[in-house]
Amino acid sequence: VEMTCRDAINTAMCEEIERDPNVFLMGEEVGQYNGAYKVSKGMYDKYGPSRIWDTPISETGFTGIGVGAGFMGLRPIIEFMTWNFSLQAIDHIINSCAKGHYMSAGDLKCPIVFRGINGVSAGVAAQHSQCFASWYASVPGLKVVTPWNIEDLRGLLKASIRDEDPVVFLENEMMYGVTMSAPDHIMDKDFVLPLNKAKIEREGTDVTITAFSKMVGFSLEAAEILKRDFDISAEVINLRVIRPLDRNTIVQSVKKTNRIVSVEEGWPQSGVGSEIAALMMESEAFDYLDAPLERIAGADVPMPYSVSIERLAVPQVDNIIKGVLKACHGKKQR
Amino acid sequence: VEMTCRDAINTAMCEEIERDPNVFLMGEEVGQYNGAYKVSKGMYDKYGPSRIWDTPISETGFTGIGVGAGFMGLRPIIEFMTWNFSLQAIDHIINSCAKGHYMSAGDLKCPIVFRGINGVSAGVAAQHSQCFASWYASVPGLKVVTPWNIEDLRGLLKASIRDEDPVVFLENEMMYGVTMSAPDHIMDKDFVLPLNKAKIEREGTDVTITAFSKMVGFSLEAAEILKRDFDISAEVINLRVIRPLDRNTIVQSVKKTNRIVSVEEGWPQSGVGSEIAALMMESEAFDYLDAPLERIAGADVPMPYSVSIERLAVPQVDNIIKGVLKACHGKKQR
Amino acid sequence: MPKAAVTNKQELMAYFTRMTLCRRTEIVADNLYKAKLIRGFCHLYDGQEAIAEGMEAALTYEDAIITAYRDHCQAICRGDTPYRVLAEMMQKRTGSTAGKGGSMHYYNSKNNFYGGNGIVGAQLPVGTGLAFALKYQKKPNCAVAMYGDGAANQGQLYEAANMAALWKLPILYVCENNLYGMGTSNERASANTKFYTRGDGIPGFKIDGQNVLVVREAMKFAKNWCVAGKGPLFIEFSTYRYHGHSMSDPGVTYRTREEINEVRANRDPIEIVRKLLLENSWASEGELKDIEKKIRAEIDADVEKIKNDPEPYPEDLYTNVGIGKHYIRGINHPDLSQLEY
Amino acid sequence: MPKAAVTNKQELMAYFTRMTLCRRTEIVADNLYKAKLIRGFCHLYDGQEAIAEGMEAALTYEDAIITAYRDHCQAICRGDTPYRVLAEMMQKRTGSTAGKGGSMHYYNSKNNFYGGNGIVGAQLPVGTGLAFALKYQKKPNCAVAMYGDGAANQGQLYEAANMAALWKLPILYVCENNLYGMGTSNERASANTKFYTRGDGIPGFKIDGQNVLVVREAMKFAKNWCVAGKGPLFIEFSTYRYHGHSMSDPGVTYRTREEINEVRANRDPIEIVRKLLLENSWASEGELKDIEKKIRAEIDADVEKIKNDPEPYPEDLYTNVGIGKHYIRGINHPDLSQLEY
Ligand SMILES: Cc1ncc(C[n+]2csc(CCOP(=O)(O)OP(=O)(O)O)c2C)c(N)n1
Ligand SMILES: Cc1ncc(C[n+]2csc(CCOP(=O)(O)OP(=O)(O)O)c2C)c(N)n1
Ligand SMILES: [Mg+2]
Ligand SMILES: [Mg+2]
Repeated sequence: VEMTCRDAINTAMCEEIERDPNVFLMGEEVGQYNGAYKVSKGMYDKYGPSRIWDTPISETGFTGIGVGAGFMGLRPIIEFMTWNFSLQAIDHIINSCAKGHYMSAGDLKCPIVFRGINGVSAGVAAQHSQCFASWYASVPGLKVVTPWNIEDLRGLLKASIRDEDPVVFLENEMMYGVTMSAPDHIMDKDFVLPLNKAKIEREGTDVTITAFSKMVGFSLEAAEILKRDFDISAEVINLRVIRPLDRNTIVQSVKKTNRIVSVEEGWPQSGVGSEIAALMMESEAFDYLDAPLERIAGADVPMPYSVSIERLAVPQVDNIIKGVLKACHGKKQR
Repeated sequence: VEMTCRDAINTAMCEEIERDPNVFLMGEEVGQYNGAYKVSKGMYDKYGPSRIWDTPISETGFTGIGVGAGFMGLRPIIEFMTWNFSLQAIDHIINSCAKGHYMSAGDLKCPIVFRGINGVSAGVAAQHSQCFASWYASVPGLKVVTPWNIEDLRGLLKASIRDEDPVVFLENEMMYGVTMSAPDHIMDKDFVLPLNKAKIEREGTDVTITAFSKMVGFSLEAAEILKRDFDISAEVINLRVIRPLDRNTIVQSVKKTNRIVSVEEGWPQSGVGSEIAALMMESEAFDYLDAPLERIAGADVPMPYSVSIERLAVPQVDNIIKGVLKACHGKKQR
Repeated sequence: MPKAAVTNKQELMAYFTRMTLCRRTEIVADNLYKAKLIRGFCHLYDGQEAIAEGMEAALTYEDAIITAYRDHCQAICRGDTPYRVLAEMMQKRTGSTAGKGGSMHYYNSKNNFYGGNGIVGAQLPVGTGLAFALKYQKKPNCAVAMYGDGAANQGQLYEAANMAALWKLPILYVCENNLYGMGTSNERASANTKFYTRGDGIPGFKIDGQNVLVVREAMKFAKNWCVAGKGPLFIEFSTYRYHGHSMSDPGVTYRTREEINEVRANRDPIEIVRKLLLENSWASEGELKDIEKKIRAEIDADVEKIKNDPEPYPEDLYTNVGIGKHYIRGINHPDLSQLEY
Repeated sequence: MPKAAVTNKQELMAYFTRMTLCRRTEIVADNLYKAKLIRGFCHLYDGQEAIAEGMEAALTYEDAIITAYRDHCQAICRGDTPYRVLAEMMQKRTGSTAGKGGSMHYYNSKNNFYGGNGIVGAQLPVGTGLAFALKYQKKPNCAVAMYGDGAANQGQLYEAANMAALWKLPILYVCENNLYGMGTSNERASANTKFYTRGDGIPGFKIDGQNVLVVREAMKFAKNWCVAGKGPLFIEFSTYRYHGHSMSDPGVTYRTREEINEVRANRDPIEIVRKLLLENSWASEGELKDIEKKIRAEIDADVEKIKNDPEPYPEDLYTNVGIGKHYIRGINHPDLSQLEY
């Protein structure tokens, strides 16, 4: 079948809601309005108000409610219209939820999923474009999932809903409308992906590119061009999960390629790319590196509105190519 | 004179309040109670309720109020009893404040200081021990200051209050009671330090240690022992400001020492140390590195209460020594 | 509370003109959005113009205003021009925030307008801070923080209002109740839909927000209240937005076309003024039509001119991050970075 | 609301015993803190015992409770033992949360006790979520979210309460008004100090929190209200904390010793029960003294035993971070890390 990323999320949620009576969806406009971005289209009609909960614009309140419901054994899916609004509720995600299992020495459990749009959309400017991957991924007690395509969305979201730990699930608005063909196995009602494994989306020998979310697609595009125009064979790793990070897959790849470029949309300082730089320092990969890691990240500015400069603030395929060429410059023989 | 770090903060605030009628202090218990940690002791009596504002326990509210007051030209000092509670107000710090100057193309200005206790105290467990340095330092539009001793506290706090940009000022409770001797010049009413410069607290030739806040003292202790017991000469850099990071001082030091250890109390993933790892990758320092960067950071767990394991979750002098020895292992000649 | 208002031809003509300017700006924005010259979010204010205009009629630029993302007309009423407002939406360097802020972020600190805020409810504590500053500076003025019926369920409103009451800050919490927050009606979001009563003891009133004179008189009364040191007030204006919430919302799935038409026919803020002008023979139908035509032509000309305005320059990306200058990393380091230290 | 309560010897003896257990635990904690065997924050509940105990007398463990950091006695009344509670404070592996949570973090999900929350106000939305789950699961029970007079100024209370009212959740917002939040008195923090009226239309009442029978009857009434599907209630108990806020607060700079003594003399929750027992000849002074002595001896013995209990083991640092296992980085990598993938 063919389906959009939007529908991949929708079907994953529907199947889990049908499978387990404890799963419910809560958030602003998720019900009668069918979702601000139509991700939950049809769900209110299908499952009714006992499973699909429209909330007031009260992020602190409904996030806390989700956490409490999770403690009592329900499996809430809490939607943030965008993750920017999670800033109002972040205390509950971190202090009420992530730390709960530890503080209670294992007594409290909160099998909750927080999901919604993360990072850069189109023309929505400074307050609606922030990437929260590295922040949440720094917090012990959380899992942080960054799906790219429909395989990821279905497999990782279903896994997240079934997971016993709280999961931060970061979607990308720009992908919602993208249609992809879905092989049969990913449409299986029990198709789940592990929450601790990256995926090598493209094998290569000359350089490793790590990326997550929309940037995986850009990296694959860049890899094609690098092959065609520069005969550089890039291995593209879709990180899929930022916490726990699949360090092993990255390190093994670098041991093969000896070069690495990290790509992310978010701000550079202490971002996901910085952590991968630290990983290079802390693993045997260091001895295999023939060039320093190249970091491609969003420009270190609040997001501007006008497309003419917005484009310059967010990594494009060109930026990735440029980074790879720099990493591969003067390839020396081992 | 001799003074505690607590008094360094107190005198810095008093002097600025006396100097500029637009400066005021606002927060929970800062006034009539003399501060939850007695940092603002005597200020309410001296300056009265028009300059020292006791608030209800409403972080979101009073942080937003501070931001609005800053937009109108006042110079608020907003105290968080601890930075953990800034999670309730973080939306205002990031979205209302940090991004304001950019979104308004320079029209809005907010010369505000947010200050309070950051990171690990003693035995206050998971919800009261988080380090926020790397999070805030990832945000364009903010300056993030991490003072260590009384020189830093006076010079950096006074500079922060006088600065035109919003400043996040991260104090350490464990230092409050520490007494130090204050050379005359730092007691000058106009003693200010630049908000973009690190300080080399100890010169050395074999390895660079970067640290901030309380960890500067631990690093200096470690450096003494390393010299005495291992004849290793460590250069200790007090980062002082995490955003904008004084990259140049770090890089120049590493060009001399060829080895680097980063020390921080906070969680490792995408922390300050990761950014320094990325800096090593992105600067000429890479070519001078004789060993990978060693990262010393808080253990990747919520803070436990009992001292027996709390101690194992926060870097101690021993951990720094261990990291340095690893970085210096098998020193090769250039 | 006043029971009547005195007005004259000059005033009403000014209201009519500016509200028409506002209305036309929104209609043009709608078209430009459909023509893909405007992107992202775009929240139109048509239907609610009497509030922005009536407020200004009672206040001066020494009084401070802050609102949410539905802010084009507040910007215009606070002294910005349709040209700059539309140029901003059209992503131009000549826009009010030089193409950086976009539709949700207009400011004018000179005239004490503080945005333009994309985070629902955030403007309420910040607005309370404006009032705090006015009081601190001992100015005989008030601050106005505007919010929607949906935003009324943000807890931060109650935190800020409590401090405003404790400290007797000169702040007016102005709720523009247009019956819906996005697709959610008042009663689906709020257990208490009498928004003016939600100040936990702070006095408040509800009043028509479609008649500019009613708004003006209410705001005069309210400003005086504040300046007299009586502290905050909650004001609820009943109003209506004609368009959907933002451009992706057709605005007809959660309310009926009849409901919209009913307001258009009987409670349109511009038509109310037109009627007053005609009834009092202060203007003829033709004169008013001419004003409308003139405004339409002016804005159309503006748009044509804006189309040729420059977009932000690449180096604009790196300006206004902070006031102090420092190194700013670009996407690729160091080639795309601004290397100023 | 009931106007009278029926009780008997057995009940009152049980209340007397458990409140004495609570009181003694707090007094011992105070001493242990001074002896530096307890560290960090330590918020004592003495003076307020009738609320924790009276609530339990009206509820079952099928009802859910959540409170803030002043939680030792709630933990005990919900089924934990002074031994485990003190062992926790004394940093022992035998403590209620194995030395991980400390004084602010007791839990007992089996008995539906959800902490123990160090962030002022956070327990209110979370507690509303407990009520949500009860309703979702169609259980004939209620949830209780306890908070202080200071916490009443957290906006999140009003967000949660609005949803509770909209959805008719079985939640009781129980304000323990002990007159101060840290060093700030009611009227310095709250423009409206009638906390029971602050539910924006949600019904509420204020009642004595020092008499365990009054608390019990109020809670019985309230639980029935919830279970009948009438939605949330705001309950304000007037009470008093004898100690300072936490251990660093002597508790006498912002209130007078007379005020404290006056409550101790006339409104002490344990003395009220003692008096009832004596007046009704259900117990003699000697019997009650014996109970107190016995409890004192038991807890003293507990403490001696706890002193020899093990501290958490180094490897405990890495357990219970999450339910799924993964690599956990220690201070130094890799030597101190837990390398399980
Ligand atoms: C904190 C936050 N949550 C959600 C949103 C998304 N959002 C933008 S506007 C809006 C509806 C607001 O309705 P209302 O306050 O009634 O104002 P109106 O749009 O009717 O003017 C929502 C949910 C946001 N911008 N910020
Ligand atoms: C969000 C947040 N802000 C501030 C604090 C610090 N703090 C802890 S308890 C407290 C006072 C609370 O008073 P109240 O709610 O009356 O409860 P009581 O201590 O009297 O039981 C404060 C300010 C905190 N823990 N969390
Ligand atoms: Mg509305
Ligand atoms: Mg209290």
